[in-house]
Amino acid sequence: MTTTAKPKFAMYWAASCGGCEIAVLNTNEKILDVDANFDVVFWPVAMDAKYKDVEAMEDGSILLTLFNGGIRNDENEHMAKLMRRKSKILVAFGSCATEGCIPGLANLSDSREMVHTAFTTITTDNPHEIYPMTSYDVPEGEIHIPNILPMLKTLAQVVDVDYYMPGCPPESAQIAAVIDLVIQVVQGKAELPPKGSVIGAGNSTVCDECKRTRNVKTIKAFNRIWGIAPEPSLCLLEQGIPCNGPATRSGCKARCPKAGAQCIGCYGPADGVEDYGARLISAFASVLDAKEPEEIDRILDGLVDPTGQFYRFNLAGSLLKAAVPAWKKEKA
Amino acid sequence: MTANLIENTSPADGRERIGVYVCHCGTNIAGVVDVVQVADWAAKQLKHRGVVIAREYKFMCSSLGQELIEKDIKELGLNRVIVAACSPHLHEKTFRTACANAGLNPFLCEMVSIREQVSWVHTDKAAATAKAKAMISGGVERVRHQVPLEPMTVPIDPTTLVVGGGIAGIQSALEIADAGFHVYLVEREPSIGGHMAQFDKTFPTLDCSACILTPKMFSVGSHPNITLLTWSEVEKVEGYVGNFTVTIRKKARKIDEELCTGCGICQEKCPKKVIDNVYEAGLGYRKAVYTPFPQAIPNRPVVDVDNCTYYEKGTCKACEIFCPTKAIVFDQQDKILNVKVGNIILATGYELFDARRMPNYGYGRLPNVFTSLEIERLTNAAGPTNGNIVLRDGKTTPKAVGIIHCVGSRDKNFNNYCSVICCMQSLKFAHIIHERTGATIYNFYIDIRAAFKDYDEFYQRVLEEGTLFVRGKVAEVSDVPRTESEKGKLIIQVEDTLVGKQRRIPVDMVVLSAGLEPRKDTREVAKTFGISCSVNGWFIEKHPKLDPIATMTEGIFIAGCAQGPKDIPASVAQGAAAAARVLSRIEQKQMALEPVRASVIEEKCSGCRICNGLCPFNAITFHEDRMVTEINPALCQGCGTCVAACPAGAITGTGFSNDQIMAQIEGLLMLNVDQEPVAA
Amino acid sequence: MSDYILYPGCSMETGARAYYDSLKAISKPIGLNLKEIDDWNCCGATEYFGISKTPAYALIARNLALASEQSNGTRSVVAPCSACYLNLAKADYYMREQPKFGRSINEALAAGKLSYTPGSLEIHHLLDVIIYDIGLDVVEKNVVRPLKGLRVVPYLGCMVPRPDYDHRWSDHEFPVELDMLLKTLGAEVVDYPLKTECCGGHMTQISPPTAFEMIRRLIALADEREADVMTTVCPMCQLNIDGYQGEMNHFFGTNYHMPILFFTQLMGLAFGIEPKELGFGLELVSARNVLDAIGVQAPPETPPAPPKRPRKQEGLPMPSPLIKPQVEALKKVVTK
Amino acid sequence: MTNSFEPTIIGFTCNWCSYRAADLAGTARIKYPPNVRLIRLMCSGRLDPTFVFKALANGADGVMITGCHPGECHYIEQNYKALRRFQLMRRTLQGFGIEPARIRLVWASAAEGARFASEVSSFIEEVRALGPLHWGKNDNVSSALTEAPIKKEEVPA
Repeated sequence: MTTTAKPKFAMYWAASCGGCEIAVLNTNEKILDVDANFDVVFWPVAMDAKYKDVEAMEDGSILLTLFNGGIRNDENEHMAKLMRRKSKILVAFGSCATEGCIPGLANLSDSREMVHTAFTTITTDNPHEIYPMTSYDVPEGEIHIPNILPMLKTLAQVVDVDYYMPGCPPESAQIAAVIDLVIQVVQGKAELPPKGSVIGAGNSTVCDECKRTRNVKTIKAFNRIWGIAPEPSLCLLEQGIPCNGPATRSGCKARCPKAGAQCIGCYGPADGVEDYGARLISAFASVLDAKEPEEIDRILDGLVDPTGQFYRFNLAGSLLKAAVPAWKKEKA
Repeated sequence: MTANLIENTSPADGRERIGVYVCHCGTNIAGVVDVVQVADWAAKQLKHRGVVIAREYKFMCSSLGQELIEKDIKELGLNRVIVAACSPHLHEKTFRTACANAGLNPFLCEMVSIREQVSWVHTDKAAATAKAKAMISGGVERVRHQVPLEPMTVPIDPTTLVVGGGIAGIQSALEIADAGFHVYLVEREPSIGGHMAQFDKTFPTLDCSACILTPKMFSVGSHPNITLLTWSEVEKVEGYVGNFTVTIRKKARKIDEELCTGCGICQEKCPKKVIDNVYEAGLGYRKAVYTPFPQAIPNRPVVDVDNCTYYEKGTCKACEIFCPTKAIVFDQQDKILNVKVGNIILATGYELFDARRMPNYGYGRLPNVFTSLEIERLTNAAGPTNGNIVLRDGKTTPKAVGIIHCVGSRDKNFNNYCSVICCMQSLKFAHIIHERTGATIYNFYIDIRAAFKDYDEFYQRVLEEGTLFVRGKVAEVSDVPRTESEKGKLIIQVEDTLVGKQRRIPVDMVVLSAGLEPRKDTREVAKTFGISCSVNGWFIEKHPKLDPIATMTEGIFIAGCAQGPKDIPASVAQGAAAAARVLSRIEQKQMALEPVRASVIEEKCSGCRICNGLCPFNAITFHEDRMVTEINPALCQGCGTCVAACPAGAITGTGFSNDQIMAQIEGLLMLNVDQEPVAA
Repeated sequence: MSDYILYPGCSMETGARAYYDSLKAISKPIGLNLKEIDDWNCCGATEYFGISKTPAYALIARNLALASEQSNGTRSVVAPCSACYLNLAKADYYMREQPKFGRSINEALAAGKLSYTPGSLEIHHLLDVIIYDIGLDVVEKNVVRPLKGLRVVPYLGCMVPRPDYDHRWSDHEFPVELDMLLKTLGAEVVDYPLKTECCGGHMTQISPPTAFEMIRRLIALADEREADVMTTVCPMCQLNIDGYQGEMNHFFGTNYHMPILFFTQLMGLAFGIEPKELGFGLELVSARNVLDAIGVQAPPETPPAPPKRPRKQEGLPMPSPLIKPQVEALKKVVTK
Repeated sequence: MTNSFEPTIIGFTCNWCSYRAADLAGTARIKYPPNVRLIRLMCSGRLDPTFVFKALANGADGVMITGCHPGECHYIEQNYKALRRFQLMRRTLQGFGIEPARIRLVWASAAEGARFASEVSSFIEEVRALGPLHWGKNDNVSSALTEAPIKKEEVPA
């Protein structure tokens, strides 16, 4: 790779909150290295650029694209395909792109219901129940807005992805490290990890970085974090607080448990895990301190909304991907 | 040591060369499943998934069938084999051996059960054929992800533990000891001998039970290779086949066994009489310090702490005062022994069905209703009545006696099974009671089961003695007379199914031939030794026909009534057989273990300790220093619970890995939506 | 307060009014809340079974259907009459165990816009409810006038403990529930081996001598064991032993006087409720001795029942079977 | 539901009890519908919820989990873990709008061939009544905005 012409860098946000961009900015000076080593060609949040400019670029001309956000509408899908075509290295950046994240939770309901909730419930002041239309005629001509897909998909479910970078958002330090790595590669000082691997994260789980003391586990009852005053140095799960740490990929330095809050699993599953939620279901259930069905139920009643507990970030990326309403959509 | 994974055979590299073999099993399979179609479907449709050859053959398990596989492995360089035939529980070994002969790691051979799970249970040929395809597709996917495994071998400790000092346990212990290996014989009661020691005569030969048993008991007591631990119980069993560590509680006898000479003076002098519910079946008395019976082995008494005056009031001490050797030790404590053994034989015996559970037969309510064990004591010359057969009043001799068979057995309200011994035992009672009292004997039976050597002859003999047989299940035993002649009698209400009418038969004494039941604590015992119980509560043997001696747990064998009701000859035979199995193990010195077990990938393990409490075999240990968990391959039994539980996916299970099962699921469902399989 | 759906059955307002009255009287103190099924019909304690199964069971199932319709939440149906209990339980059991049969019954019910899911209701006998749901402790709390020195025979008859589809009773031949209850009431329980023997049942209609012998046997034993009174859980038993005791005495030339009361009446007494409310005096074999034994003022004697009118022959004569010529004639008609 | 629908059931069996029960059903020639396809595990404790989700996601209409009776587990007590996972799984699946009845837990000892067969049959009937699940087969793009939005209460269960 020649260092004369700087390699091209792009970042795009699909269905996401923008937190990932903030995280990138949180790398502070590091961001200058990006500018120093790359020619930033497309980054809607940071600079003005038009889709057609990207379309005009020749395929594979962008070295690195950080793609965050899930695929919720056909615009997202179009851009995903476009960025894939134009970039050498496409990174699913952040939880949304890798596993669906919070927007993915909408997969628990029919997309039409989601639209209803968004436009005519308490969330919106919309007395005349006006809904957006995909196409609309204005004096200047017909304008289009993207259509919503029946369910949110992860980037990998739409296009081929080179690397995954989990986290909601990814830790800035980790981002910095990845940027360094890519620069090293560009300068020929380092090798890229094998395609499809997870970057900017550990390959064990949060417990690995959690300093709380742990014993042989048994769960007698589940508690909500505000329900009890957790003993500060003891494993939260052992105190009945449903902490997703044991199943969640390390890399965040166990921020939440350190702060006394249970891990909610934003770094997603560890290597080789097919279904994040299933791992937790299995783990939690295995250590319940009960043998009688009724007794088991009594304990499980303390675990409100198990689906949300286990799939908060991973729903779209899970084996089942979405709930029946979303699937059933076309059946009726 | 552990089952090792060979990395380069990961399925991704597409280098699998799979052979699929579909068995006709005569018409057993071919009669329902279109095996020919299945075979060439596999050849065509599964090619892209690595199938290079698919054959069907009349009997795959035949030597020709096996050669077929071996030939293909050599000539076509197969590295995976699928045999679609019967249940793996029948022929997995056969085909794996065949593969091994051809130089293929046996664990790269998988069986698909299209007989037990398809042809024998389905009738719709098309559907059955489709299912067979699906299952083969699943099998192929699974075997692609299978990796070569190497079994691990463990040494066998030559010492053996025998639990239970009844006739079966005695036999096992003697066989092994005579072969020159050491045996620990643990018995819960103060003496060995078991139920047989309580009996008077044994059917059908009517030779005296004690006379044939006591010599054996004696040789156990005096055998240099047998450590006899009576008044003791096994508390904990750790380890695995060849290397068990057993914790035994030796209950305090309150007697110094070294000093005691068994002179019996303490028993003589002890002022406290206690009803003997064990040996005398509640009919007789013993002292608070006692040996259950004169010929007890070891001939050392036990102080019954619950009834001894000293422990109640702190006074008396008669035994201590009179003991010539000062062997009484009131403050003696239980001893805990840890012994290392290689194999274990369980001969824990049975319990008598509690006849109180059938109130309509009146046991416990009507005084002159007796159980079989009580009669054994009544007829026994060494028993409470010196062998006089009398009613509860202790003097009246019965003129008419009714013996009811199958009490609690062959009865869906209690036990469905036949207790095997009751018929013969009842005939024995019929003979003895008639002989001693001249009473008229009625036998109330469902069927007479006298099916062993010389048994039926005995039945004939008893018939000729004029014993009356009424075929029918007794409805009730009542003391409510309807006629003058019934006054003061026990009336047996029964439908005589041969005559086809209801009868009321007045008798003086009723004998309930109560059935055999598993001991109350069988399930706990099973738990301690890591074996399982049948629905009826007997220990489950490895195979009902071909291996009634071993259990599912390596190194643990069962003998006698613990495995199911049986008579003395059968118990002796099984005891000896168990001993033989143990001896062959000892001679082998070491044995190979199934390589199906779990292991932890250290770098993935975050030490969350979820799995730590899950292993009942204590195979999981946690290293505080490195904060990682480790699994002891020898202790691991391969259940895979920890594999499924690990939240980080850091535990893998050989033989049943996630990859394999996930692949099998895919395979099974490929034919689900459209019949054509999609590319993997 | 535990709620139950009550299926009273035909006898409660007629033959066994004492049972119904006493039940009403005791249910409040022990917190038994009974809601009668609206528009219930015969429990099917008829020989109908012998003639045609489906209608016979549909008849019973209609009650269950109504019950589950009106249940609003409660799953337990309680039947004080043992025949009702048995039949309801039987219908539920067979519908449950033989799904095909269950469906056909439901088809029949569908005609009346009704349906019943087998197993959705629990059918209990009153005694079972009192012992196992309410609990003897509650009963004990209510005992203000223990039945001291009263020797009582616990008699259940055949239908309650057998065949016991749902395994509710301690034993089928010698259930101890009633004994336990009586002990709790402070009575002296007589050991009574015949507690589940037949009371004669319909035999009184078919072969009186047979029935009399059965009744005699029961009373004789009770008398022999110096019982003051028998108590029962079954209107049929009460009717037979009470109603036919006179005829039985006449038949055998004996002179037994063995009052038989419903267990609820004894409970009422022990609870200190007035005999009148408990239907005392309705029995034919006077139970004054019982009241005297525990020192309670007996209600005034009820005037003897008016003599029964002889039964009229009613209905049409049985159709005579077709005879050959008629058959031939029919054949012709058919073949035409 | 149309009776023509043939559900596909994936069954997980424990090597020691239920798989042998299936064998016994075979040797005893007890018939049951061919809709079930069995997978052998060493123990019901090996059952990973992932397997169940995988099966459903790949088109199974129901999943049957079988193991030794409580207290009779060949591995002492691992079937209790299976029981607990099963109960939590059902709760979680409800969140996915999947009827809990689509997964069934059955205890069957090696001796209960007949019971195994009848459980299979009844489960198949139950799933048949629920109708196809066909997870992942309705994933075609359509417009959420051009169709009338629906309120929660209208959402098909």
